[in-house]
Amino acid sequence: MFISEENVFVEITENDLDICKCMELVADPGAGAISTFNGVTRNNFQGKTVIKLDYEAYVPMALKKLQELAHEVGRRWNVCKVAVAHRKGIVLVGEPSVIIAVSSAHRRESLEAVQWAIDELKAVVPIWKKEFFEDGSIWKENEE
Amino acid sequence: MFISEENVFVEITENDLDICKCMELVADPGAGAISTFNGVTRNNFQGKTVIKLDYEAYVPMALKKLQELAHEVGRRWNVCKVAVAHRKGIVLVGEPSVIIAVSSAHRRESLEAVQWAIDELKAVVPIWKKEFFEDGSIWKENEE
Amino acid sequence: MRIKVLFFAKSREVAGLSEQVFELADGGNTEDLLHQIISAHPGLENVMKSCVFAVNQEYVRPCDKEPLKEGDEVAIIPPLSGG
Amino acid sequence: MRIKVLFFAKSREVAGLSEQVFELADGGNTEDLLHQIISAHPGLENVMKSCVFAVNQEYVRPCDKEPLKEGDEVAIIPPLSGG
Repeated sequence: MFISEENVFVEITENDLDICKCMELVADPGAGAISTFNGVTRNNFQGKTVIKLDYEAYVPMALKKLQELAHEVGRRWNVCKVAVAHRKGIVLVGEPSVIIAVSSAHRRESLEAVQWAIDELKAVVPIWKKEFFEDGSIWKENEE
Repeated sequence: MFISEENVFVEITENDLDICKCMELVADPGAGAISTFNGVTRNNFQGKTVIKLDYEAYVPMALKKLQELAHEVGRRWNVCKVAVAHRKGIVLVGEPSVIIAVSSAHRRESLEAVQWAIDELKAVVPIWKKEFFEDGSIWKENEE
Repeated sequence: MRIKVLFFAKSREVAGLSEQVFELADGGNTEDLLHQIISAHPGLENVMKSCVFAVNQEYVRPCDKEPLKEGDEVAIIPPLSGG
Repeated sequence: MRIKVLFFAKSREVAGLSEQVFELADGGNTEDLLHQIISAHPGLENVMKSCVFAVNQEYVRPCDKEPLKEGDEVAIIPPLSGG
């Protein structure tokens, strides 16, 4: 369930994320471009085989930070709408854990905004993932 | 119908483009990121109200250039898969005319590749759009 | 030699057709073809200033005097507006 | 004053609980709270080196000695790994 205010939509959910839903949310007759970033669970990390990831969130603060982040996109770029959805709980290989969608009149803004947004999300939103390797599991810090 | 070779999928079609289809095509267990760019019909251009766009393509050459472009992405960035779909014919406001999807292990490559790919597409793929304004129609050159 | 010419976008609108075969003397090149196209469709003179050719699906500027051969397909390519 | 402390990720695993109320003398700050948390959960000493606090959902470094008040919610925030 997305929290929506003006042109910002944010969500943290246990359910599968839906790219089409995010695209619909940011659709705008004045938009000529919609860029999206989808973080998906990869089957390997540092040479070890990953089976699944388990995401934990400090939900109230994470939602607040997602909204702040989405509003900041609107301040930095001339965009139409911003949607950010993040998964909680188990995310299997190939499934999306985060989807960021940004619409804008011209392509440059949405392409740049999406790039900034995922970097900012990883830096400020209180969410953690636990990687389940074939040989046991560890918490992973954001070395990226 | 996509033409596929190794990790490259290209399509020029009269049918609606499907973001989910493109996402499925570039899905890869080794991919941690999927970035997409969607060009959609905007309701205005230079202050005039646009009703629809009509796309024309030199199809055989356009497909060839799309494949070349997608392979070039693979040469320039460490990506998993690339899908590019372009519409032919009438595209109404809000509908996508082009979708580019790129998957990669880490986000940087797919985000940069998608940006390069749409710029390259506009420069080399023999496709033209005719803008139907409320007050009559003109061909539009790529001033962007 | 026979050269198949394809007209796209603006050039098709002005010429009023999408395909036409031109007869070119052997040893002819893209510039010769350009002149023949304009003499057949005077309205294209202006349009062609912003067009290039695609000879067998490879871009060529007419003024490059690229040699042509029997059966070549040459497309008139107005400025692109895809994406 | 009572401070509600939330444990996340690594800190929850080491402490073995996700929430605990700490009693802090009036005028206490985030550094005082840090010491109480570590004395209650010695295993956290190392973990806390790479953690920050979120006081009422705003990031604070414990060493900033941010003053606390009755009913504040303080979350232990290990290095993030969202996205």
